[in-house]
Amino acid sequence: MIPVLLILTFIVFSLMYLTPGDPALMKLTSQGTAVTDELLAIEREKMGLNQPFLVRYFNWVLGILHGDFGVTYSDGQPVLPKLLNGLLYTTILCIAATVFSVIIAIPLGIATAIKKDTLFDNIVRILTFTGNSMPNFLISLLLMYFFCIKVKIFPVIAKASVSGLFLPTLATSIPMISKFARQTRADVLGQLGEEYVIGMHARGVKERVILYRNVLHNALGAIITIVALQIRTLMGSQIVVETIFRWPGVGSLIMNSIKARDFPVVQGAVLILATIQVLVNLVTDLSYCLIDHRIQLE
Amino acid sequence: MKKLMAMLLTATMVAGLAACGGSSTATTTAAPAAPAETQAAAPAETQAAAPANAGGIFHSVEAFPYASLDVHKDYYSWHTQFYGISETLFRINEDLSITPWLAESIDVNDNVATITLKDGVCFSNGNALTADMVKRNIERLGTENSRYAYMLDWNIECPDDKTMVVTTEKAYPTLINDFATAETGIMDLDGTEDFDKNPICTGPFKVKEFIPEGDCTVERNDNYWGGPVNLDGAVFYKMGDEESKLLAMQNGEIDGYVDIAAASAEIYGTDPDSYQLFTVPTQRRVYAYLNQNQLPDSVREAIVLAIDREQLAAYMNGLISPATGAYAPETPYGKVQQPMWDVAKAKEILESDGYTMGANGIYEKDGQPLNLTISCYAKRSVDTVALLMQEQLKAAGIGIELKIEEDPDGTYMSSHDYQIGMYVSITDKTGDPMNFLEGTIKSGVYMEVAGFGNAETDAMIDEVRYETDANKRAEITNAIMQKVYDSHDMLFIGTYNKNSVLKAGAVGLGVNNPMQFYGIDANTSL
Amino acid sequence: MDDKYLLEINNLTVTYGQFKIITEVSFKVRPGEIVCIAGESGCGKSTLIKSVLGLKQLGAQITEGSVILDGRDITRLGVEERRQILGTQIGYVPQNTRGSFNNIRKYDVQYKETMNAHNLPFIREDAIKLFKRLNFPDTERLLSYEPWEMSGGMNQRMAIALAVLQGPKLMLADEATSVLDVTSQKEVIEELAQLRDELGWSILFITHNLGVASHIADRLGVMYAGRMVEYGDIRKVLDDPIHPYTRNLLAAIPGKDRKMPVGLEGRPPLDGAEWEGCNFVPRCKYACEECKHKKYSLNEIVPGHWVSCAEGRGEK
Amino acid sequence: MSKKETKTLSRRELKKRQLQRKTLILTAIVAVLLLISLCAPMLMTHDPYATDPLAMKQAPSAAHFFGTDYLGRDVFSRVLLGARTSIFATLLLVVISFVIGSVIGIICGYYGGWVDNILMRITDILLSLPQLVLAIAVAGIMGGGLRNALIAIGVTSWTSYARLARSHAMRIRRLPYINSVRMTGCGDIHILWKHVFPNLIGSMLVNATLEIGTTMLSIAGLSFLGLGVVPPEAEWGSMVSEGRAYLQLAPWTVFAPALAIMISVMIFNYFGESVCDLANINEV
Repeated sequence: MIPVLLILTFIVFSLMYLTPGDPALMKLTSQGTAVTDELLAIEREKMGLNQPFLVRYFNWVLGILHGDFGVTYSDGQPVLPKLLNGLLYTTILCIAATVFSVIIAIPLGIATAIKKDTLFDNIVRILTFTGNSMPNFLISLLLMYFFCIKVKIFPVIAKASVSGLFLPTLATSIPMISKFARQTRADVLGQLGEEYVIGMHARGVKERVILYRNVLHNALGAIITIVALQIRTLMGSQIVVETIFRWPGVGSLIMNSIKARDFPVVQGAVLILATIQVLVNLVTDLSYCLIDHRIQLE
Repeated sequence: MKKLMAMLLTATMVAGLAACGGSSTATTTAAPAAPAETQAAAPAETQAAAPANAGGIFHSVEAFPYASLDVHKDYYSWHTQFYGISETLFRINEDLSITPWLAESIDVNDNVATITLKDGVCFSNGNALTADMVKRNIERLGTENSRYAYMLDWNIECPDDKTMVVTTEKAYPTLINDFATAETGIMDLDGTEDFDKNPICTGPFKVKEFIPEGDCTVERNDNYWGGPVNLDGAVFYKMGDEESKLLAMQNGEIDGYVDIAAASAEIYGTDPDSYQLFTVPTQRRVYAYLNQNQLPDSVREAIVLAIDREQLAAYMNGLISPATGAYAPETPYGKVQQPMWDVAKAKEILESDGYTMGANGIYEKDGQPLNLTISCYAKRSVDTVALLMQEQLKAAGIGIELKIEEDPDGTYMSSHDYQIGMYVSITDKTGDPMNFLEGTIKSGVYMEVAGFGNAETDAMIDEVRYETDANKRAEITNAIMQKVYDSHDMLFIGTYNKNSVLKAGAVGLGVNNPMQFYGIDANTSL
Repeated sequence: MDDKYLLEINNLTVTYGQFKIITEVSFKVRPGEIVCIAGESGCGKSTLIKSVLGLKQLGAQITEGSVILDGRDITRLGVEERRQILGTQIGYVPQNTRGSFNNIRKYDVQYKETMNAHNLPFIREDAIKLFKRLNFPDTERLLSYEPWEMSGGMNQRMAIALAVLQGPKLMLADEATSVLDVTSQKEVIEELAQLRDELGWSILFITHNLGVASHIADRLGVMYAGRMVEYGDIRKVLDDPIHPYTRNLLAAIPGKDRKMPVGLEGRPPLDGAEWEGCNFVPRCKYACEECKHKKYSLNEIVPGHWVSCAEGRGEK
Repeated sequence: MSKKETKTLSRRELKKRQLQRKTLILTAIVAVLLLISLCAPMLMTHDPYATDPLAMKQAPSAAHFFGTDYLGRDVFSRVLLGARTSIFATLLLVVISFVIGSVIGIICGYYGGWVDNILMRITDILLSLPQLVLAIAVAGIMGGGLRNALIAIGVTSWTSYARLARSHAMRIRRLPYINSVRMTGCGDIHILWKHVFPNLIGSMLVNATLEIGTTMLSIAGLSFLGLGVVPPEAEWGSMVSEGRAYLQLAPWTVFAPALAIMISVMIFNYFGESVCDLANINEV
């Protein structure tokens, strides 16, 4: 677990280092005004950019071990609180979107699997393609246009409250619902072909029980994998939704610091996101065993 | 020498003598002899000041709110002043004239400047503004902000509460401009507990609630020295996305905002009775460097002649207006401009230099087709400008390929490895040419990437630096620019406009002021 | 309808898609009686069972005739009504040993599920007592295992045990022992016989293995290409087969007299059920012109012994 | 097929015949789609790069089937031209990551042990790497353009297939008949290819065909930052993000490419599903 995080942060550190663009220069010219070499030198000194590459990396790692994520280049504020505050909101949105998608997509997937190749199945199929091939900024804007302008339930300028959570969750969920529904349908179809389904029917077991407690249970393995994979893309693709719906998540902070080559913020963010990712992977592997005891705990 | 350079550059970054041409009354520059005119007490917002409807909360947006409101740090003052919290000794008006604000007047005598403060100016917590407090503010700015470290070398004394005497090493013509920059906003250093969240300043509004990198709410400063404040308060929502601003405006949730995108401007334009559109050219210009070391002179000259700026700007519907020089032709130092669009002449020049028209409409010389690359980047629609240039240059027989970089400074601006390099920067900040001359024309400076720099122009630039007579400064600047244009090292394309929108009936928000850091004030109304 | 029969199949015709699989099959099963249906694969015996079960998913549809269970016509039941009788009235043991239970969920959860489906209480002790009675191994912890941990035979026996708890009257065994090795086969068959004696089940046992049939069945039906060609008491049909196909089938049992039997050339016609006349004509020694048009009918030549054709009776 | 002929087929044969016909039709449709994108230059009504100040943001009309965009370029021709870059680039990327991902996933799922551990740790690292950092680094080091954008996306996109394949492989490895097949002396390769792969192809294909849409959109995300496609080159994803600002003024500039993406995803998905149904039929 730890080596993974270390290797990852080293890769990111070297990637950022290799990328052209000098953070000091970017900060000083952020308003487009000219800058002298002295100023650049002072700023570089302040940012510690003059130290050799490895020294800077080890200083950063040492800092992390003491729980000190360092200070951002852009405004000298400590990195950790900034990240954690944003991360809290992003995680809330992620969980809300995932739960919302799962609640809608799983039954949809099962229904389309049962009613295979009927009109309902084709309509859902077309909807999922639409949901899946529209960029999230288009979905967000259309949702905002509908809910805030046409139907006026929500204000365009949302507050970071529960009501402000609804639209971003919906916008994030639409592509996810498409993915989950398709995946559930494919896996449930696979399971429906199994003999035991008929065996259970022959025993008079209720349809609902067969579907949700058995067919779905067996198909859960692949579905959980897809859900876990979505969590990763979620962390990355939140930026657009968060910006449009003013959700104070960490997405825009990460995006801007990558563009401004704000190393400490990017490193800190990657470390935290990676830890979450590895935990999520661990949980999914564990869940495989819970579902299918044949898979021993490797 | 280095320290001097730093001092000159940062000074000009904001400096700008008020010698704007015929537009405003002959407000003299800070010529040593005549002291600047004293303006009326209230800040001279040239709009009709009578507020249509009093009171109310003004809702606007801020795309990239900073993490703190500390006036002296980084560029935070651009927001504190926009939010009507902080004020500076002098103020830059819409016609780039500089008039006293907190100060009463300034009297410059060679390298000694005596500034007297207005009477009755006080902070929002009631404490009176004293010359000593101004001095301490300047010192704090020098220590907190590396761009103003040169101010620490000034010798400032305060003989009494109302006057401050600033002595500089040598004559410093742009002192008044320095004191007109937002960074020199004045804070009550004793009365402020939290500089980041609630700086106590002299402005018409004070901070009610501030979320770092989030929304900022200000309320009326009841004991504002400059008379009655019309608005009850204002809210600046954090909104990074252009389309959401448009929807919020259409939904009536915000009353106006600045820097609107071209597309939004078009939409607002279709509904004149509910939206007021404002366009004012700023000092930010988009231009192309033509690399002297990689392109022969004839090709560079042909490129300059091949660009039709009118048609190009037509595509940008209001974002950019055509510019044929580093400075606006109205400015005294902008008299010299680049030649106008003339494709025939461009082809003539190429043909006279041995280029023959190839099969696919591209010129060739000894077998080599004239295929060049434009290096550009995706911010401020620079890539769209490059795209349109590609079209026009192809019509002139020059094949073009686009090379998009994620960030210019890290790539072709530092490596100088480009043929045509697009760039955007502020040329004559606050009406003074120095900023561009020293930032881009002087040899060896960061933005001097086209190989133009030579000793002769450097000497002329130094001359401009210390010349206090505005007309003389303009004359030398024109001569310099003539040399730049003759070298065909740079192709000026357009000036960015500051497009703003206000709800019908609303007034203010600094929509006519080219500067970015003038927003709401006592007269702003809904 | 006299109610002394538990199951009556009258003139049953079943189609799959647009193909007729079995036609005009009729026979009756008394309570407590084990009826075996034998025949080559593809003769429609599994379809017969599936039509009795009547599950839509199986695809077989009854177009004519009726299935009467304990006096009640269950040919065209609503889904919910059918669900109620499946399990509590009709038990089912599939051919595929992994076909009864979900492979990766514990037995007791699946038992509980099934019992709750009919709001029957699930008491572990009763189940364990039953396991002991049916001399299952390791009865105490049996319920906590999962099907994949058990052998095929054990799975079948667990399925039968679960059926016992549900208390059906009729058990349908669709080649329940075909895939098993001989020992498990014996266990399953003895278990069924024991349950028939104790609980008075009637069992409709489908097999292609006449050895198994002779051991357990009271009556034997022989099907060919979708038709019941011979039906009667097991002893009568085995000792004195009348229909040419049955005689040939019995001759095909190896090992009775050490001599490799004479096989029957060709294969039953897939669409045999659609023919008007006798569909054994292509392979029947005694086939004549008239056979092709003779209307199929099953008639009782000897009491308790029905045949559709008595040609060449007595010959070996 | 006449009624007589169908009689002789068994039920499963018939269903398989139907599926084969369906797959054939869908392969034809996919071929047509690829053909259109290949010979787009012939079908184009206008020069996709020619800007025209007079015809900016015109509604769809006889002259311009899909109207014109904010620079007066014909959207219809750009969608056609964009088809080539979008479909082939994305298809290439999805197929490559699908193959790499499935192979690694199967190996991890099937063998387990230290092989699984190492490969999975590598996928964890790549999964946690923010795509944006990678994209900017690749663009910075190797320059912008579609090829490098695809590389940036490709480096991490195979990991999702790997994890999915792994979860399936772990399930399939436990199937009873796998042991029996192994008992008959088949080598692992044979088992993997003949039994494990066909079993998980179904679910994977469904995911892969969906990824086509997502990949196109991630190219759009990169173009939005100036990393992906170099204008004026037409690519559906970047056309959608370019048209974003003009959603109210000229919605067709956004909906035309978005529709194109949707239709191609739908075609590939139908195709993917019918192939997987066919694969399941053979296996069951």
